[in-house]
Amino acid sequence: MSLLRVEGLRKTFKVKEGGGRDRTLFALNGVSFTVEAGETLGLVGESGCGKSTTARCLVRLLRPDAGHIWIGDQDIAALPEPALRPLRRRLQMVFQDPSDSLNPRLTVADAIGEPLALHFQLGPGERLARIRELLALVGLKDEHRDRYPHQLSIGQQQRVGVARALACEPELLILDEPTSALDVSVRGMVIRLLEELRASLGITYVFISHDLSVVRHICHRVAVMYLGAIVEIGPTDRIFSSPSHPYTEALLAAVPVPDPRQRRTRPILAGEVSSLVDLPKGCFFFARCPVRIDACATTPQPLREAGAGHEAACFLRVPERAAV
Amino acid sequence: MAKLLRIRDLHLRFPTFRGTVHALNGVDLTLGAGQILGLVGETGSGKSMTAYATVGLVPPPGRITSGVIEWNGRNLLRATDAELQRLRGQEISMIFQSPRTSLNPLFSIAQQFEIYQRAHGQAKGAAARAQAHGMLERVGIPDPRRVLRSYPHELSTGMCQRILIAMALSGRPRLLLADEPTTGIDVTLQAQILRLVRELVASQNTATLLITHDLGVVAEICDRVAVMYAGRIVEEGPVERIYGDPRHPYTQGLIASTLRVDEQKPIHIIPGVVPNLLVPPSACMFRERCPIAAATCAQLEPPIVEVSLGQHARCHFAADTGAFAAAERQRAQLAGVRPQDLTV
Amino acid sequence: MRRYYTAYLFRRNPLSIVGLAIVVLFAIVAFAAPLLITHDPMQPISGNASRPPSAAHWFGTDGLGMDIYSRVVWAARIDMVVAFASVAIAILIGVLLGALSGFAGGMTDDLIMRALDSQQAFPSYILALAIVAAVGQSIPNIVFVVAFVNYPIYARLVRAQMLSVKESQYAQAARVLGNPWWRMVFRHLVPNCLGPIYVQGSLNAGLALLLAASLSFIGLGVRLPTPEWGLMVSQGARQLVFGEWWISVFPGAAIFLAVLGFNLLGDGLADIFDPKQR
Amino acid sequence: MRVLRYVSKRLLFLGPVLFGVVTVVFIVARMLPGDPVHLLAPRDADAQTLAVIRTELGLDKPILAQFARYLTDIGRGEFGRAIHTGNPVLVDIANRFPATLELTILGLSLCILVSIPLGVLAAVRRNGPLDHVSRLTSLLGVSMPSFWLALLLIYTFFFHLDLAPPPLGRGPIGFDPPRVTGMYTIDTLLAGDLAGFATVVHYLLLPVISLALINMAPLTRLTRASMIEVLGSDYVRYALAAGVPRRVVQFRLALKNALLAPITMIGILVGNLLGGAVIIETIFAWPGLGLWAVTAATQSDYAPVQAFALFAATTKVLVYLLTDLAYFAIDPRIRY
Repeated sequence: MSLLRVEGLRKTFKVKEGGGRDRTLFALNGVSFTVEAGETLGLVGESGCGKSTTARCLVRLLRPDAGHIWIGDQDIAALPEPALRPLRRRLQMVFQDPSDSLNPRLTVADAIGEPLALHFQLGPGERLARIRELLALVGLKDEHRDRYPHQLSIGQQQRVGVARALACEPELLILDEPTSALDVSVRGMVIRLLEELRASLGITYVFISHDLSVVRHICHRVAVMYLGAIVEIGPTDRIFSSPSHPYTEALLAAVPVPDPRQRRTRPILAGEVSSLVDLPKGCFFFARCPVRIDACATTPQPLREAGAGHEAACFLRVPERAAV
Repeated sequence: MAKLLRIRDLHLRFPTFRGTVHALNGVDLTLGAGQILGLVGETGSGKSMTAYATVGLVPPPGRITSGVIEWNGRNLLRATDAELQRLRGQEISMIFQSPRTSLNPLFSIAQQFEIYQRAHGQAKGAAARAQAHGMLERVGIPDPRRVLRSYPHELSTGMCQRILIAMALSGRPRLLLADEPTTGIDVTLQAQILRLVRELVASQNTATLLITHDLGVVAEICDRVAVMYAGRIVEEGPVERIYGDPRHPYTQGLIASTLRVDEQKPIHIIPGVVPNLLVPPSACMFRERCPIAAATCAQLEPPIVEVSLGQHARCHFAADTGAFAAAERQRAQLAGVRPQDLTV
Repeated sequence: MRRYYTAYLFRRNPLSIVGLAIVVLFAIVAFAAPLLITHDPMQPISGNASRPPSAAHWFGTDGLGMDIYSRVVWAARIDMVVAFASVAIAILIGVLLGALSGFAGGMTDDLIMRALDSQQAFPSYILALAIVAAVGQSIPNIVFVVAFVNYPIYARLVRAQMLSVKESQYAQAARVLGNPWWRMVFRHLVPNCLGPIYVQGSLNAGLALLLAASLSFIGLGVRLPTPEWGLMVSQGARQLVFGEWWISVFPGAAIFLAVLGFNLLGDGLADIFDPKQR
Repeated sequence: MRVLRYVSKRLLFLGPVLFGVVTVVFIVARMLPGDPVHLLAPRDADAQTLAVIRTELGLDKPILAQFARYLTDIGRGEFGRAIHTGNPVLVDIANRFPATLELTILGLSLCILVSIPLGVLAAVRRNGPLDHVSRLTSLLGVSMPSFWLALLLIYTFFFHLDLAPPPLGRGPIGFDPPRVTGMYTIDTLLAGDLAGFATVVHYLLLPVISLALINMAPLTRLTRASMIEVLGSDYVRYALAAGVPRRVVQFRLALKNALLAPITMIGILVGNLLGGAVIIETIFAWPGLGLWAVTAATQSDYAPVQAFALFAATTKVLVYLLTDLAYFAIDPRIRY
């Protein structure tokens, strides 16, 4: 059985508009995917595609309007907070902005010690030993224990954030843009650390990022999102070398490559992401799609199997096969 | 090629309550007409300050302590505020990172356009409106008439950046300073903006200084690249040379640690942290993180060495291929080290 | 940490240290008042009314023949206590209400905010005047009224902070870690909402003092013969037209200095909590 | 019509706030410790009179019934009688409001005329001599008790320099211009009485200056801070980099943005005018609403105090509405 199974996740937000009208923003429109133990799934897409909303639903910072989030055999999508609390240990999150993700009034030891106090019955000696162990695990020294977040470098802050999540001994770690606030040299360090921890602890990641090069580096499988839906999902190599959905293709083509010899003449995707308020009737990508035909405007596009473990939501590129 | 802009030994300091921050520590930079130069470096390396210094807009309490900024043979550091102001917008224009906040929220786009046009004694009235309309069309804005009537909050980020580019280029400047113009913008939009900038500057033969931390962006549109570290340019040259054969250990580290979307490779780490610019290290600023640092590096300021035609590096060993083999070996070793064991 | 703040404060804004010194000085005067006075502050000396400053009466005597210096010193007890106590009460009510409003949101928030709107629709002097006129003029009543007029400021501040702190990543992290709501509120949210409260508290102590003194000045505060600065100024107001300046100038100067002290201190604290100012 | 929609929406908000205001007044009068009869009856009334007044005012009924009655009274414009003047409250308010209005309008106008330019210039020439002087005086100004400042002015300009009249109201005894608006400046001018106008201005001098000075410090400080913030914004940086002359940037582009915060503050100052007038009117024996309310309050004459509080709160709420409209006119982001 999969470690995490997400089915038909939907989430809307009310936005206040002038004149007393409230409008509905359709942030997630039926997101489904599974994550197997030990693998890393990447969620990619541009701003407003719903990747962060998905993350927030997974750790139940948000309550989805509809759908299921199976963690093992437990559906946490609609659990009330008290029932959810003991389960939170199994599913942790690392946040985007290291300096904002640590309570400025707690020392490193307090921050890492908090989940230990919440979820484990430890004596003071045991707890200290565990804190030391965690610090060493993420490459911080014992002397960092009594520091406050503002006394740490940004890289060190992110390590504390990781250690705090690991203190719960989670089965699944959601990484929400963990490297996008970091400079190149610090970013490399954090990515290496995450890889190392995955190897040594056998932990499962959901890695959310808009940075496709990082995703290619660290993920086993990738899901590409657009307007609150997954448009393509599959093994990383497959997605990056032969994408099936025109959006994935365009997205990959848009990422600049640090090699002047490859200066491109690739086509550039025109237009901007459409509004989440008036969702298109047919294919979500219709307005910007370079290969669209008239039928796309009215035909909704569900994911179709495009190969082993590879699905894409485009009936032009992925013809229906007899046996699915 | 005629040099349009020549910055020599520029020093910039920020007195703060904790001490003086040595933001720029001898920047040397040249830019020829029509060239696109990428200025790359990490946060706090002094990229933006170099651009601000060029147009005389260093935010207070920053102060240029020494150096020369030569524009067409004239030293801008001696120019009066009025002279600089005439220069800005007409000969040198600038665009910034956050397009939405760079436009005044209380004025319509047409009003803002008009203020800029008037500042440069350009056309007035109907002619001015026609010109604004034309510029907006040129930067690929559909329905310019509606956009001119709009206020910034009614427009998307991409639209705002196009408008800023249109304004910046409407005076046909000879130099465009672009300070992280696509940072924080989605990749598909970034691709549009970069292409737009490249086409426009090519058609007007505008020299461009593109400030970014993204080596991919530089490779995409720049002719030359300058790498900054701790308030100094450590290496500079044609993009093909720098990406193909970087000779400063920092440039090498930077390129090695940049991940690519088109291939999978082991990730490299530059150990250590950037120096504290309140007390900048003497001699070579990079030596504490450098895989090939030797005793000299702590004693002597590294000279600028021309390592190949038009490629300069500020390193004692820039011309020493033997040293580079050693650096290469060290990088290979680092790849096997657990990240926990590296100093942070 | 504390020591670091003080040093930092001093370097950034030396005037705030002056403010701190003034506030401490007034606190000392209030505590040591019995040792500092030269005459009984509430005992008229017969045949000695309205004398200008002299060796015997440093600040002169008032229209009833009481020693102004001793009264100014003694009044520090009442004025400082009113200022501190009313601010403390206002902060307590304000923080609790603001935190509740910001944390709970929804109907609770709406209800509390509308109540505050209604209360703040009154100019504060007028609300204070109306309440004092209704409940009577005792010192505890004055403290309560001043606190009641000021608490909405804190409530709004804390609520606004709460709304932003609630959105911070560390608050979200705390929830994901499995903190129950009370631990969220008291360990992660409220402590991080208090920064602006220190600033406002210091500035507001000055305002509270001014309000209390003003109430006494218009005859709706402390009653004679209790020494209180505002009341003393009003005692001298009529005599001023005849050139008897000392009766109102000295107590007025005391108010001015004390309020200045609170304001300077508040400015310095504001610098610490908002370094982009100045 | 977006403006109409906006206004009607704001007016809708007004209802609940005004209801709240009335409730607050009611609670203060009826539910605080103490018997409200004592507040609303003459001080020397005997037990029998008190009982009569109690039934007359319905104070023996349940609290909700009292509240309903209170609301209908207000609806019919019945606010009771001011014991210390013997007039119905509304009559007193109508008589005295012009005096207060004249004083406060002039005081505030003077304040705005000085503070806004001062704050803007201080910010533009930041750390210059003007900035230092204005910052120091503002700092001293916010700490100054208003009544003390007024007294010092009287002492200097009346007692010593003899430049101002004594603090005894709006004119010499017996001075009474023909009443049209009730505002003496306007009434004397309408009557063509220039000498009278001069007298009026003379008597207005110190109260107006006191009122202006009190409000100047916070307004100057806010204007300066707001302008400094705007001058450091991205759009100002962009305009400068685009070659717009510094002067144009400061006074055409930045000023509008910098004035948003002071407008709010002016709204607050205007809204609190009646509150500020209380002190100044007491000192200058100014026969306006503030003095009337203070006299009533010190004599336990509660009906005028209640009415005054209601009146002040209503004015403040209406002024805030005007502030909102000013914002609406300036800031396109608010339009709907």
